[in-house]
Amino acid sequence: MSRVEFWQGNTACAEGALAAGCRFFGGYPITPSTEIAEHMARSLPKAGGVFVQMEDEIGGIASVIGASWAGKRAMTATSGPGFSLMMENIGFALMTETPCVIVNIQRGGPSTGQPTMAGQGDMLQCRYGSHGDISPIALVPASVEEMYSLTVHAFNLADIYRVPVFIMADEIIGHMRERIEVPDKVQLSERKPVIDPTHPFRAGCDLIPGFPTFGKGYAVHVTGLTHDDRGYPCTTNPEMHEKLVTRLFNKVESVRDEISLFETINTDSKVVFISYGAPARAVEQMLHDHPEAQIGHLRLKTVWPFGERCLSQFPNAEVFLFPELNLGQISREIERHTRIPVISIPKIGGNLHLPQELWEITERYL
Amino acid sequence: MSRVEFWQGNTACAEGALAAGCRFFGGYPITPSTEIAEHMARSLPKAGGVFVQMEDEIGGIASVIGASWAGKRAMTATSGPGFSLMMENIGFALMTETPCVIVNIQRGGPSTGQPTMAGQGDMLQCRYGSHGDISPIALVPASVEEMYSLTVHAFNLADIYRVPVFIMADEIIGHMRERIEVPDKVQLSERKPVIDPTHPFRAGCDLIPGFPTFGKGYAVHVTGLTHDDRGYPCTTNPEMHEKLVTRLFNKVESVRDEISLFETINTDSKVVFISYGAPARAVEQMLHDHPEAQIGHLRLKTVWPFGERCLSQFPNAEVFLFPELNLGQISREIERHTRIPVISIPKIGGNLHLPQELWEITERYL
Amino acid sequence: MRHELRLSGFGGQGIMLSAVIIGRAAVMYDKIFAVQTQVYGPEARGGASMSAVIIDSIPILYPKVREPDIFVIMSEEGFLKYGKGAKENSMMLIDSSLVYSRPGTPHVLIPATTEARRVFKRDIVANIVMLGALVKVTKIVTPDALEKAILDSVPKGTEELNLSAMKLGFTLAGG
Amino acid sequence: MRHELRLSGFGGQGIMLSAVIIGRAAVMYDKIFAVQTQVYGPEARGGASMSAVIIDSIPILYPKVREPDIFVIMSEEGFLKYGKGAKENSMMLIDSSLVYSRPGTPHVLIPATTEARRVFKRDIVANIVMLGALVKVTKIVTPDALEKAILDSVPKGTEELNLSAMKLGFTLAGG
Amino acid sequence: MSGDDWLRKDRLPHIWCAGCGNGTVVNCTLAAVDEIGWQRANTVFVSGIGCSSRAPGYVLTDSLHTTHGRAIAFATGVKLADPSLNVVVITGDGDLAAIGGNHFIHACRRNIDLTVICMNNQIYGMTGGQGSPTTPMGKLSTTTPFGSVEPAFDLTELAKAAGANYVARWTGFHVKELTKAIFSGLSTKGLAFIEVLVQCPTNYGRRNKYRSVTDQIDYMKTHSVLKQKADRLREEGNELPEDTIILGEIVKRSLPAMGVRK
Amino acid sequence: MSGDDWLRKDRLPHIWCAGCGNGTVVNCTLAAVDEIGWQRANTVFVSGIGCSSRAPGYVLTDSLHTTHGRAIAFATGVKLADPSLNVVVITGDGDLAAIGGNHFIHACRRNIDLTVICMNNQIYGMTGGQGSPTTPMGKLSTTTPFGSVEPAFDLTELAKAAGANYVARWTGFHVKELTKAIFSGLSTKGLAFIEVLVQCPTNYGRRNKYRSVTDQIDYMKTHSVLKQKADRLREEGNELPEDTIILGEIVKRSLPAMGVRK
Amino acid sequence: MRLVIDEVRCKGCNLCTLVCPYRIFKPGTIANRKGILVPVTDRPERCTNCRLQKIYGRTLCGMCQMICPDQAINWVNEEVYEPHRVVVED
Amino acid sequence: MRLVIDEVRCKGCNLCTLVCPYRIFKPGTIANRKGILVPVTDRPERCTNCRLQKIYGRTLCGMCQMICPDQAINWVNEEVYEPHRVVVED
Ligand SMILES: Cc1ncc(C[n+]2csc(CCOP(=O)(O)OP(=O)(O)O)c2C)c(N)n1
Ligand SMILES: Cc1ncc(C[n+]2csc(CCOP(=O)(O)OP(=O)(O)O)c2C)c(N)n1
Ligand code: SF4
Ligand code: SF4
Ligand code: SF4
Ligand code: SF4
Ligand code: SF4
Ligand code: SF4
Ligand SMILES: [Mg+2]
Ligand SMILES: [Mg+2]
Repeated sequence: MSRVEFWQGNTACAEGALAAGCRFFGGYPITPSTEIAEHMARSLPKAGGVFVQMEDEIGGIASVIGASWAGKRAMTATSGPGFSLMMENIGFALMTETPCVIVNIQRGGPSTGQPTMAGQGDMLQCRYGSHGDISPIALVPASVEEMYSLTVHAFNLADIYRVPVFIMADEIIGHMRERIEVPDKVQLSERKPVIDPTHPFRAGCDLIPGFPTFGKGYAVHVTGLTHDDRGYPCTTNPEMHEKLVTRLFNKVESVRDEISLFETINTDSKVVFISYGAPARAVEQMLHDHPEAQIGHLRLKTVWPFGERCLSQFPNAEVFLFPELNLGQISREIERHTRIPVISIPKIGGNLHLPQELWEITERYL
Repeated sequence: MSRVEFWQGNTACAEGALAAGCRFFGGYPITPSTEIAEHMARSLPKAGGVFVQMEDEIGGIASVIGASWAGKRAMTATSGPGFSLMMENIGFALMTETPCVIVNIQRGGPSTGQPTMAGQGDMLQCRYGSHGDISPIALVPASVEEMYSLTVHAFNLADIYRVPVFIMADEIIGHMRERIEVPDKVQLSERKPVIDPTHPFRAGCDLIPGFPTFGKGYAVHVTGLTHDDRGYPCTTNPEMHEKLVTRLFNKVESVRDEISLFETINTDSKVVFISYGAPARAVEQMLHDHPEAQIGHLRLKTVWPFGERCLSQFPNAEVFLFPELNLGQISREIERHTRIPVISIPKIGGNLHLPQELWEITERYL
Repeated sequence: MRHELRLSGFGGQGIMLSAVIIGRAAVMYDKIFAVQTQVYGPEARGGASMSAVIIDSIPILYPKVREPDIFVIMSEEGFLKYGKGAKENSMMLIDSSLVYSRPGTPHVLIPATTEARRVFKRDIVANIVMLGALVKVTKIVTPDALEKAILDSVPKGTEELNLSAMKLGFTLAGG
Repeated sequence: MRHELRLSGFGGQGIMLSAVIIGRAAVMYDKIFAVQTQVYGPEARGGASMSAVIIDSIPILYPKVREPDIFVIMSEEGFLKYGKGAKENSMMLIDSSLVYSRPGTPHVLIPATTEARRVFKRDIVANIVMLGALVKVTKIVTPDALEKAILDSVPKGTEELNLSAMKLGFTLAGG
Repeated sequence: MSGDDWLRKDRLPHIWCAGCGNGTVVNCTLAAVDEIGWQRANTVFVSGIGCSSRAPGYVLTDSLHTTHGRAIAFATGVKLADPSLNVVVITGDGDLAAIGGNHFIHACRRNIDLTVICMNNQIYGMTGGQGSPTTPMGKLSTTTPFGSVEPAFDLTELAKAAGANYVARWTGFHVKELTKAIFSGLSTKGLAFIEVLVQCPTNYGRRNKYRSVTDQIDYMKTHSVLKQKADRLREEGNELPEDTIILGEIVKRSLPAMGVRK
Repeated sequence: MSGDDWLRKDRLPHIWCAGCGNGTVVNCTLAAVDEIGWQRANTVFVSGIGCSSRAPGYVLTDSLHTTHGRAIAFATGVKLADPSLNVVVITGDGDLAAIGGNHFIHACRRNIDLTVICMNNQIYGMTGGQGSPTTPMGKLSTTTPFGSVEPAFDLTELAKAAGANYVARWTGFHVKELTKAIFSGLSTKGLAFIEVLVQCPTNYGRRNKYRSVTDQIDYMKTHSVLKQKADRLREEGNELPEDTIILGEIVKRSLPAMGVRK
Repeated sequence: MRLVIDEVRCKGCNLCTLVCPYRIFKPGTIANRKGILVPVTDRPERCTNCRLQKIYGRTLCGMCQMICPDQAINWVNEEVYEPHRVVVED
Repeated sequence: MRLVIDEVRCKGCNLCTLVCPYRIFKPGTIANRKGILVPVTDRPERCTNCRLQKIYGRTLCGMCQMICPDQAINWVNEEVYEPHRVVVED
């Protein structure tokens, strides 16, 4: 069962979080993500949860991590400048394996840039923005419906893999209103139980340790320092560091093909578009307007970890065309994985690629 | 003329800054960069400059940007956690084209990680860590001597291109002491003069506008918002944003081969090492220990912008071997530019690759 | 049946709300598809606010309005910024109480603000008057759907007022 | 002539300073090459501190000590952590006042701390005593260079004391 | 008023809403700056992000519109690097006291020679009306839809406890007094902090049942008491109503200061 | 002392230097926590980064060792998400008042039900002795080689101005009084802030001519005055020497608080 | 001196109507092209600024100008309108 | 009850020597293997804690234990040494 709504993307994101059992929101207002906070401020108290507007984004993500350890599904939402401020504590969440969801409704950067215009300029930042070697998960919704469903999914991934999961939407998807079928119930995962309480950070062969929620008697020590299986600092032992950080990296990277979600159209095409977020809508429109051309389309719903398997879905591909609302960020990643030319179609400033514009570029390759 | 000293890398960095005319340091202590701040605290007052220990790294970089607009050559120094905190204001410096130098003495990350151990885990962060599309300059010293000379160079590049320039050293180079020949005089560049005071942000064909120092009557408005040539906000005009951000990006990217510094050895080799920072010393030792093997070596002194021309110095290369103190960060960039296999030799935890270890790997490819 | 609708006026007139009501009417009650977008941005405060709705019987892929065929214009600046370039065979509804210019393209004049003030002593419902007129003229959604969507969207206690405004719009548009 | 030297003791003994003095002596006065490194890390506080120096007549490429051939050990923990695995043909200088263990490899016992206390009433110069002994035994730098480097490095007003300590070291090492 | 010469006239009208109090504070600030005789060429305005922080963009001097909350830290760099510059920071309650609270108290502690003017509209105006650290308890905002449950800061008390040399509070209605207070602030060696309560009809007033701008001004008029009087009343054992706005000079002293021109 | 049961004995000896006052504060804290009857399973210790912030790593409860300066923000999340947990924050002067100053004043403003214990050694111990916002003027550190020129914070005044319900100051010598103050803090609904002056022989004492730990303790003993006495002396018109350390309860009140267990 | 409201700048907030001791500003009733009701001035010659500024060489009163958040109130020198000035000074 | 200094934990700071009203702790003179001068106890049976804790069932004095930053001072129950206890209780 489901019901139809006419929601804004940001509303759908907040409602998805609530449906996923999110009961803590800590954040700081910033355009164009603010509607998420505002929706949570209204809804969480009614759902028995807690909304807190912190003094800044650093505090926002800190409170979310704290709440997660207290056993709550917890999230924050922000945009570029706030995202930049969160980078240190995002690293802490990765190092301490704290499940949480961080929504970035991307606007035009760098700096304060264009607060009300759409961009996808933070796609590499979410991968590389915190110091040290990290590997988070990032999802990219392209519709109001996906703002809902991918948010639910983000909470599940966060709990399963014990990592921060990013929703890397853009202002267009966050602010537009459209039809959404809201399911009555969503599927929820749980955090793994602790196996060996004396070694709470010891992981099995899935590389993921159980979660020792605060208040349950585990007396767990959680630190952002390099730590051993007990959670105790051990900062000058190279082997221990290598073991820990490699595990943190691999627990996500080794299952990247499982985590990575994508949709394909016309997989036997020679000309293949790759896209995510709002530009995917332009590509879809173009494909719709030119059914005769049989153009391929790979729409990414997960960008990080990047599961290169998605590229092999297009065995005949001779060129990848990749419109992004940035100067070609994920195109750079694709270039690493293929010998086929990757043509970046960058667009910044807030406008979305026009289907017509994409068609004109396509024609050159047909 | 020159004199010989036995200096720590961090001392050489601070002395390089002083020689380059740096007269403002704003920062916040963090291992393993603190010696730079401490040296500046002692030396700047004597040189007629100002040292200020700010309340955090955000304030540190902010004060440096402010000082730069007040006409001073200005710098800060930090390590991973502090670097993460600076990301927002680094974006501001890029957007407002503020010359400044930011030193990151890299330690083991992510998070608080290993405060006293060496790492190179922030190499992609310095490129992608701030939101939006940015293109800063990053230099990587591999000796105490280069801690000095590249710091001087960093100030020159910052002033010439009006960008923040990073010194991405590592704990090993920052903390080790070795012989350095200190020149009596260093070559200094200047900021370009303002051409059209009514359009202070209008750039010529080099894409770099002149610098309207505060207090000189320009009445310049400096904003991190998207702005026009006068410096006035104009945040909803896509064309203006595109023009601005593309210029900021291209003023560095279009001259990347000029900016990029590197050293080559045995350019006709089939097996070629690429390295930067401390691992370069391991590679050099290995080459020294095995002169018969005629192994190639490309040592990067500039990593960003990445000038791919350096790769073509090795026309016979069949494999690139790339030891880094991270999980293979710059290797990822190399993969974009070549079809030759790039073998990443990652090492994390604080130890430096052993020459012997590198040799064993090399042997597989000889 | 794709229609691209653009609404413009100044801040406080309820332009955004109007767009949402139309979208809601289409999606929730006419069971078709709609996408609503709008211009944010501080510049919109003093100047012209703009919102857009696409309506279609099939799912909407491209979410941005490319060439509107229907306009609702409620301020002079809104006309200059968002209405002037209207394409030939488009239809424009103009609040003639506030907009002085007229396009060379088909248009209908609705003195919404004056009439709202006269009839209800409340300028604020002028946008609903315009909506009534819009639906009457263009039939992009059914009057029934419009009514339900208005009832969903307006503050408690103002339902009657707003429905009367809608009906006034029907009337002014010659209904 | 490459030598790899490792010094260890506990915090406050001046292990780091010793290493710097040796490096300085080599580079600034003997005009050869040296690289000095050390272990930072909070664990070093209570436990053993360690510093290392490489000395060579040609530029030093690899900056880390791989297999030290000379040791200066000034605490029991330092011995256990950094001295125990000394390679066969290495030389170890041991402050016999503080270190109980003895290696199976060549070593010289210098009661540096006891003698520093006895002669100067200042434990703190034990490290300089050890340096004197080190140079006497291994000749990695010239005594002249050592003397100059010590004068460069010690606090004003303590020059005489430190030079006497150095000479005491020479003597204790059989000079 | 020759304060007018200090305006970037080519940028007017400004982006502030009709009736927004920010413009009034700009008038008073420029009048004071003009009166004290500062030159445009050696005066710098610095701000963060927010409606209020747009002010320097309308002032015809070197002006630095920085990142949210960081204005004072940038200004610290400007002032220390060149103490011959006169530096004024314009900020909002969110910019200064939410995200920027730390730079604020540290600048007060250092007592650095800046004048900090906070346009306190008790709300985040720019982002559409979220609660701020100065939103009074019980008041409505988009993030306090059931009334704020967090106590509000008294910014002047904070500035005082942190060490500022000059601290005052006025409202956007008290234009003469405000101008004088800013003048005193500019003359003070060390940190001067002037809090100005201003109306934000769009995002605060509207939600908190002020039907018009003038209503809100009326409220400020009728609920404010001069500090001297408030002190006297309290000494006499009277309790002031919770929502009393205390106006006037809160502190004036000459503790050691940093960055003062030599 | 059964506070001993609260220790992670497998991690002792701890990393603190000989004579460092931090260990003493841990003793007093655990004694108070034990006395008030909290259970290990529902008590959480939170800290930032610094020597002082290592304390939770030695306490056998759930413990969250966070990023530099952010302890209180993390603790806010823990406490609001599950008010049935008792949350104690242990922090240093740098952690709390330099980088973490904003979270500190905001927690005081919100008056959130935490107990914050600051081990104030007036220096950055962990990073080797840089000046902190509480380093007294004129004192030496590696970044104030010519003596600090910046005024120092009075942390208790800040906490008070920001709105905390309980504020006290003691030293690492006054173990009984400190234990009592922490006990009062734990009992307080709302934010309790206890500042403890502690000796850092390695990085503060050594540079500022305290020849031994006991010298520094002596200094604290001889330069401190009880608040009541200080108030009385001041009322009588006496000026207290600049370097007087005021000890005791600075504030105890019951303003509205957040996150209190229901 | 003559009192003028700059229609380009005025946003119709009516703050000027609140502060003038002579009640020289009255809320406007007719919207201009931007939809703004610019106040109308009622016998502005009563304004102390208009009357005495030239004589004393400094701003008198000036409350309306000071509070006008849109920098819309100004006095213009009317050198060319000498007679006017005389009238105003009546 | 018997007063013990845990040599593994003690770092020789001498704070205990400062606070004991009975001057039971004296600065150590011989360094242990870690180079630490652990204080020596001088007739610890004079300690109020040793003497009366068992009787009153609560900590008496305890200043040394409380101030010892290294958690090195403890009282151990000596069930096996019954006679000792009697002596101490003298
Ligand atoms: C790091 C960061 N976080 C959030 C924002 C979004 N933001 C812009 S202005 C503002 C609040 C401004 O409030 P205030 O300082 O009171 O100014 P006002 O608009 O009320 O004058 C916020 C949260 C931002 N620009 N940067
Ligand atoms: C973001 C960040 N900046 C700087 C540091 C380095 N750092 C670690 S501890 C510390 C100071 C600690 O001072 P304080 O809180 O007083 O603790 P203490 O060591 O004196 O007990 C600093 C600056 C860090 N870890 N993270
Ligand atoms: S939103 Fe409020 S503060 Fe911002 S300009 Fe409008 S009235 Fe002023
Ligand atoms: S450095 Fe200072 S604060 Fe840190 S452990 Fe040592 S004595 Fe304590
Ligand atoms: S105060 Fe200024 S903006 Fe407001 S109505 Fe009067 S003239 Fe117009
Ligand atoms: S200057 Fe004074 S008297 Fe003249 S119009 Fe303005 S408020 Fe009225
Ligand atoms: S106080 Fe504790 S650590 Fe210090 S000397 Fe006494 S027993 Fe040892
Ligand atoms: S408990 Fe008291 S009396 Fe007993 S040894 Fe300790 S300080 Fe002395
Ligand atoms: Mg505000
Ligand atoms: Mg400290």
